[in-house]
Amino acid sequence: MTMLLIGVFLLSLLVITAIAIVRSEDLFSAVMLSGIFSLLMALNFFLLDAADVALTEAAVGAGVATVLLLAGLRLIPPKEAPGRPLRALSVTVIAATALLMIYASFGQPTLGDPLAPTQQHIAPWYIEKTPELIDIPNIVTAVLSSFRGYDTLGEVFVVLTAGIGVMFLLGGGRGKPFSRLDSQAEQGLSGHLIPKVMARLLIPFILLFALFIQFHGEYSPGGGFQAGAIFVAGIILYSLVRGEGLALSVIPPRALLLMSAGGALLFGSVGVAGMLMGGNFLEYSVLAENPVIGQHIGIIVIELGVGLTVTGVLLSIFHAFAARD
Amino acid sequence: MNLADHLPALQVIVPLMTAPLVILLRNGFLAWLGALLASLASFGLAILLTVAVLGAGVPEYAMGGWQPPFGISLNVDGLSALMLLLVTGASTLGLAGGRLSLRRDIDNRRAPMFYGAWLIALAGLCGIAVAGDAFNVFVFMEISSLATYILIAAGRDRRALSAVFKYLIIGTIGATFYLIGVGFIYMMTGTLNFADMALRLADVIETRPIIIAAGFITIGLALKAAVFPLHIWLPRAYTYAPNAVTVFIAACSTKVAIYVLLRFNYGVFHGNLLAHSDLFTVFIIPLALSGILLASAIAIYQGNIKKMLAFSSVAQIGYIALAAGLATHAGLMAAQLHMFNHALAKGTLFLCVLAFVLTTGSASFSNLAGIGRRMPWTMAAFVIAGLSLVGVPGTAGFVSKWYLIVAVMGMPGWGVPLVMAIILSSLLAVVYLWRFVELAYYGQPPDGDVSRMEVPLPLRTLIWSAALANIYFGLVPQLPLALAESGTTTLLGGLLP
Amino acid sequence: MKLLGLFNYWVFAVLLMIGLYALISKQNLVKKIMALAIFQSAVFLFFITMSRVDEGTAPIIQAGVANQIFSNPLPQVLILTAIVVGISTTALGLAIVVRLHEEYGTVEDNEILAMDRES
Amino acid sequence: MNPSTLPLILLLPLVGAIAIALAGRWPNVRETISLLTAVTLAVLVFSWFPEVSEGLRPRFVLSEPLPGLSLAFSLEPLGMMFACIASFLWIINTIYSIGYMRGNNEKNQTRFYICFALAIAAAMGIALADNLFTLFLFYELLTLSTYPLVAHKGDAKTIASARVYLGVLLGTSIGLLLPAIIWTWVATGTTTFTLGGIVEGHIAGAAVGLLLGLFVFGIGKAAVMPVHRWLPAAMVAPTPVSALLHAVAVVKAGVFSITKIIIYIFGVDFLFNEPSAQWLQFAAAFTIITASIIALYQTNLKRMLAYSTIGQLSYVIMATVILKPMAEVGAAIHIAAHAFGKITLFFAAGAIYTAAHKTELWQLAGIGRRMPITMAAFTIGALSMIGVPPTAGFVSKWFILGGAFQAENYFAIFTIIASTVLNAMYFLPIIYFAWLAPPAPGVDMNHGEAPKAILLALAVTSTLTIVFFFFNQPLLDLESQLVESLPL
Repeated sequence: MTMLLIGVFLLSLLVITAIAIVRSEDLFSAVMLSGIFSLLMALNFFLLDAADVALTEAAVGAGVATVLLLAGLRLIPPKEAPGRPLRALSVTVIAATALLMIYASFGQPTLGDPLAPTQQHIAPWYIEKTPELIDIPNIVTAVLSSFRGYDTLGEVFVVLTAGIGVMFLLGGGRGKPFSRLDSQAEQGLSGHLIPKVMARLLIPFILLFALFIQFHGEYSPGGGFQAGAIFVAGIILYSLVRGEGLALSVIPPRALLLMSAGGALLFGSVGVAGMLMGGNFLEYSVLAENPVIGQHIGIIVIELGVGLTVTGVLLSIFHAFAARD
Repeated sequence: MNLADHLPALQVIVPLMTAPLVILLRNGFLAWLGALLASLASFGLAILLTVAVLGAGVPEYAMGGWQPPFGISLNVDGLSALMLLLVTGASTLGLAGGRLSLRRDIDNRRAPMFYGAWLIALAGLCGIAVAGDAFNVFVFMEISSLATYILIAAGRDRRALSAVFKYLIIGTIGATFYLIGVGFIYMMTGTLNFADMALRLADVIETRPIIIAAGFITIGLALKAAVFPLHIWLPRAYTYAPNAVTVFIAACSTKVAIYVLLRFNYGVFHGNLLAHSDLFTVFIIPLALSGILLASAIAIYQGNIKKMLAFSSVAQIGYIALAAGLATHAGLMAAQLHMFNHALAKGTLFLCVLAFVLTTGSASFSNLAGIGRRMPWTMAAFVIAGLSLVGVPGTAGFVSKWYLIVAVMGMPGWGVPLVMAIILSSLLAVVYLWRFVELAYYGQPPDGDVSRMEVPLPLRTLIWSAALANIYFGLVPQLPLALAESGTTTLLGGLLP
Repeated sequence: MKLLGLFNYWVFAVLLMIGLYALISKQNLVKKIMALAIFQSAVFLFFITMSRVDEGTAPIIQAGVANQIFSNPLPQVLILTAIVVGISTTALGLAIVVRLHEEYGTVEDNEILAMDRES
Repeated sequence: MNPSTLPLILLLPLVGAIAIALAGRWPNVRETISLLTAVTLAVLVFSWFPEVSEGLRPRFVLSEPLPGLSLAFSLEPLGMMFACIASFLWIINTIYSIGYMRGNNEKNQTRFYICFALAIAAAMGIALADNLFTLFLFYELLTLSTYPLVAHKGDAKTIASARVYLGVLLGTSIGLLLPAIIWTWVATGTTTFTLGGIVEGHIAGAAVGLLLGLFVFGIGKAAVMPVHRWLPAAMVAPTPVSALLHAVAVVKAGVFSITKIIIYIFGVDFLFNEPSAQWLQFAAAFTIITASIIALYQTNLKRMLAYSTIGQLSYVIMATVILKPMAEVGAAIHIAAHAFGKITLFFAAGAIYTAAHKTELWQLAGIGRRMPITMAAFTIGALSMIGVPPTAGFVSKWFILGGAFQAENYFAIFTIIASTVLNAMYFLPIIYFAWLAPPAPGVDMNHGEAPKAILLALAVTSTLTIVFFFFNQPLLDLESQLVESLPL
């Protein structure tokens, strides 16, 4: 009951934050509010027993998205033009839809109902069979990378596509940023002692944590995607401290592209390997004598692929934005 | 397992896995070549799958070796094969015919990214066509959408950017609506697999969440399919995209959304929601009708050939939606046939436009006056494809229009007014096409120059092959008919007469 | 109690509509992208709400503990994918906005539309 | 002969069109090919004549795109006759075209010959159509292939007229003919032309009249008022094209289609007993009389001839809807008779234009002395239009009137007589002035006869007009088969 009430409180906050985002004319504050919104959302997910999703939402929504928006706002005016009158029609339609959905909600199973159809079909099979078929503790990882590994392959390609798109549109990833290596403006916070020291202390730990999440994903929340996001956070921190150009020279753009494409290829080749060894696409069980070991190998390799692609793409995107003036 | 069993997976994997390789290339030509080869290979795979479907059928493919509904399955039936042929064919046509045009539109440095995105879009569309899982459809829908945004944004006109942003917003809303619908169904059935869903829905028919789900899915996909009046993103996106991209997406991308719509509304809902066919009919037919008539009328007033054809596409989508909305065997046949035939005609038309723009530099009417005398071969192909669009007998367009009219005549009571509307819109199509044809043959070129300036022979050959395909499938439509028949059977599952 | 159990779904509906409203009525393209994020987040909440089960925990098997009740892992997996799709869309959209700003000098939809009409 | 060779009749002009396109750079080669194709086609078509006369009905299905809807060809008396006329007149028209196009230094001659060959292919397709679907296909092809011919000159006025041409013909065919075909198909399950009709037992009452209306007005090429507007509009075309439109292919295809539909889709007996179908003879009569009156008021020669054609076409329709055996034969023969007469008249008009650049009636006074051969031919053509013996026009009118008497249809008899008087009223004065009156003041009379190619064509057609009066038995025998099964 307490948890439920906390949930209600948090959700109300969520709605208020959303309204604030929409109403705020200053885009910088809107971005910050978006970050808060994501954090609240992550908290909610945590309350709803979805640890993996909470971690991801925090890393992506509050972290990556915020930084992205800030990087974007560096290039465009951060003020919204004065508002215009509400459109009565659209408001009516939207309100009606909301009411309809709320009306429909009375036919739905309530929160946490163990008899809901979702809890009766398929999900119990995953929970029951994971120890036997895959033998890793984190069922979410098992479903993500094996039972529905094909979706995850798709997800990697969505990320890769976004990377391609940003690089295509902003022409980043190649050459241009190097010309700005010595520019004063790109020196970041390197003139400030405390952030510099703090960052230097923090960065190794962040990178280490990312690696932990990457390779410990089978046991605890996390996996390639979260690891990539956190890894990128570390690099971005580094670039904030040392200036964009230098951060870029740590990992050259061509390498980033190789990482992005290579990760996706790695994932795919695990699938193809399954085919060559007599199974279906993405069938890890055939990768080793023992099907369970095969699953382990498959999952570790594809998670690595995911991590590589996510890291490569996110860094490319940041550099593409940062290199633009 | 032999290779033939892997065909459904290969159909997606081949273009998908080639894409990362292509973006690593440094040379625009090589990237194009790689993309073309992958696209050709996909086309070959689609043909193999079609042969298999018409033969013994294609067995279900369990991704990762996990049987559905626990794993993701790939299912290929006649309708999927039809879509695959369309998608891979359009992509190959666009790539093969677009070499010169794309070399102008995309600079060499960014070309590998572009062709990578092309392949990803192709893979995404193929992925949708073979998917047997509702969420997997969402993932591949997003893959293809994101990649398509890139392709359109590559247009040289700055308006490509504003067009693509609108498309991105509306496309994302559409996909999210779809996801919500899938969520509601999952909530009530606990499954994501289409076949399993159809089975388990029987227990929860007529519950509020399911009805809401049907609404969200239908509207979301109608947004993606640009069913009138949700089409606002389409004309500008088609107009300002690079010409080769328009050949590709105009022929197939909206049709894939309709494909999913058919899968859901017939494969999943139809047998389960008692009033579904009525609701769906009542919702979709007025929209389709207004699309058929209004979009055709708007097309008459365009001064840019690409925009005119784009509005024509909105009208043609109306035909497909109308046929699908009839909820009869004949209607579904007509819808599928028209998807195929319209793709054929529009692909050819946009390929001709590509050739025009290649030689003259712009797609505006004023610039294209007299083009028929300067490029007689291309223009003749344009006329043939145009006739197919109108539905003149002997062309592919007639076959589907005939089926559509027969299907509509089967509707008690309102068959005749519907036939009138279809015929009226065909006449409007004559008007807007003839406006251009007349200008092309009898208009005065802007600079008064009427010397010959045809596109290179390979491109001309390609254009004519496409144009002749319009005639071939008008006289020998057995292939699309067989596929549509097979698709209709699976869609209706023997539920309707 | 029954009503409170539906509260999550109501918030989902409200958030979705806030997002949709902003998408339609806001002219600033960055704002539209943020609205899109809210819109999509609402769906995340919807799915995750479905996954929870009373007395359950996150679906991670702990050695030595028997008869655990787990929340449903499937919607969580779906939403992990959906979050990634969402951020990818945001990134691409933002890149387009940056290019739009370079070409048009503004990121207000109505101003861009006006300029398009002129040309 | 083997029925599977039937498609050759279509293929030949198509191949000819391609060959003409390839030979476009060498006018002599191009025109030789044109002529050769025309002659070969005529030989091919006539070689089928004996078989069909003997009662054989060769039939060949090329493809069946849709179940019950096939691309099929067959030869029966009506189609045989149409194919013969069109293929034969094409030869003469080609000879004439060569003279005319060279004599007037026309542009884009290659396009002209290509489209001409395509139009003939389409006309052959119409003649050979075994069902409504095939008929419709080639009907549309005929419209499309003649459009560039009509718009040949390419100036603004021509294009506007060509637009009317295309708009009326495509609009009526898609808007009315296609629904009629669909209706027939849905009601009867077939579109195949069958002696005795297919409609009986499927459609009855007022619906028959409506369906007939859809067909008659949907076939705009037959120019029943008010869908006749395209014909005067198409007068902007070069004269050989006018000849093609009026005599060889286009309007003939229109009345041919209507006749064929009445005989083979509705069935003569069925329609005779159906009161709701009677409106058609009033529409035809109205067109005959009105067109003749309008023709009286024309001052331009070609426009006058155009209205004359509109009237003459409705003769055929009138004859068909008398629905008696003799009248049906008359209808068929009138298609041929009018073709010979009208092509002569147009050739003459073209000859006058080429030699003297005269287009208005008042300029023709006294021209008979300068161009005696041309005007002699014109006179024969005009007499045939009126129906004076010994010309072709008399033969068909005789049969039509005979049919009307069989049916005791006094309305039809009155209409035919009235229109004959009107025809005489607008043709005879021209003949009189051309031969006997002095030239009008200010008109240049310093010109001679037209080029030889034109004169040759004129001589042939005018001779034919007369020969047909004496020698028409093979055709009569052929067409009598149409009505053999009917009680006289």
